[in-house]
Amino acid sequence: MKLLYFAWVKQKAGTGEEEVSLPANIRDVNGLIAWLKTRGEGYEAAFADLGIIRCAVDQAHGDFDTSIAGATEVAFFPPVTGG
Amino acid sequence: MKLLYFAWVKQKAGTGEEEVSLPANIRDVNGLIAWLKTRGEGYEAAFADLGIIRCAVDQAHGDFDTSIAGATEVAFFPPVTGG
Amino acid sequence: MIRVQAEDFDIGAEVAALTAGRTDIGAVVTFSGLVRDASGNAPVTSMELEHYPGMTEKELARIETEAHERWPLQATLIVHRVGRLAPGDNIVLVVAASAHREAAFEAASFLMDYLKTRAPFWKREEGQGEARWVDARESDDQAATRWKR
Amino acid sequence: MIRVQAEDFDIGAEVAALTAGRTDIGAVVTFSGLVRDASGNAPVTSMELEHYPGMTEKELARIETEAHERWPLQATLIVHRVGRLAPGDNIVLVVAASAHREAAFEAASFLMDYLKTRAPFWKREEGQGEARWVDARESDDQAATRWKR
Repeated sequence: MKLLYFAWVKQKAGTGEEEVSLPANIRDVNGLIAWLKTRGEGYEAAFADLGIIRCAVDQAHGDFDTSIAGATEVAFFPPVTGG
Repeated sequence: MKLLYFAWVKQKAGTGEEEVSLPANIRDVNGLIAWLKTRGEGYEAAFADLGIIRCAVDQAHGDFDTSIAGATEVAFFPPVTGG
Repeated sequence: MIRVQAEDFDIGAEVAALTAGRTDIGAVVTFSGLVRDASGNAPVTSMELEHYPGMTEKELARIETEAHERWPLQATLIVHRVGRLAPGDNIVLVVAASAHREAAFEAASFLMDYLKTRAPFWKREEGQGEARWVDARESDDQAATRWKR
Repeated sequence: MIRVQAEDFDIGAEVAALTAGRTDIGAVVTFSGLVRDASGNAPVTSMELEHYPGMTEKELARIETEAHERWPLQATLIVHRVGRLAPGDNIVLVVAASAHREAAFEAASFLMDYLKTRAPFWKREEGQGEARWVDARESDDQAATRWKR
């Protein structure tokens, strides 16, 4: 699965893009975040305040309980500020 | 006093602009219209339906009871259709 | 700024002139009105725009002043064409510039609603060999009442 | 139409392209957003716009499709710039063309509200030697709820 990070989430995570092989028991975005936070301080810092984290599954806005089964791309980012 | 007519009011009145000397007893737009209607069929046709006549006194929107005392210019026209 | 003219206008050039050298404008809303090829079911092949020189400029200036009293605007522009126009031609341009988009949107909408009901312009449409003066739309009067206070 | 680009845009040219050869459009509303020289009290000397390539285009297309479902529109355009921008530079352009002005105004306002809250762009402002990611504004979320149905 491809993971993408944008804006300050990318800066804190220390990477903008990575390929990961997830444990089979991870089924939704919540589970993915919990797993990521075990992977190092950068991820822990990036996901410290979930109130300001948004996600997209296969390039469509998702919630933390959105399923990632079969997804090829999940992205994490702050609330958007374009326009 | 200068009188101006626009759009179909001008076509019906048969003139776009004229100078008139008003009888002293005419004090408001209502009085002016009543006097104009005595001046011929064109004016009578122009002012037949006062529901679709608008006026301006000295280049500002007025009502039929707006005073014309001291005014130098009164205009009659249909509801505006610009924009 | 107010202009009444026979010539066409260029929206990009007008906006560029209004915002040139300024860094306090965050939002610019433009409205442009164009001649359509039909009015209801009647085809329109050309249009003639008459106005009341003198009063037109005064009334547009009053409308512009009122917009500046109601919203925090950095700049506004109203350009209205007169004379003979064809379907597809520009008729009117309104521009409102502000720090924030809400004010720019509302002011542009207000300028158009007031212009439609107060500025002394009259349209005569031609089509199928006959000319007819355009009737005022009640929906325009209703739109303008939104801003009553 | 949707475009994400580093280059500037010309409002007049974009509107002309959208309306060229058409005589069924009566109203065109454009919104353009510009970089301001200050954010609250903090001076801004430059801005960097990051986005999510792929999702950005999809999300803008979804927003545009929804506008066409809600209003009778002849044409719409969204152009968003990315990369490094300076105060006074254009950021975004939204255009809505319709037969009537109400639909054009509402659709342009809707496109901007949805773009502000759904399109994956992030602004980083620089000023006084430091860079800071811009926080999302609650007023933008509130503006977007107007269109909920």
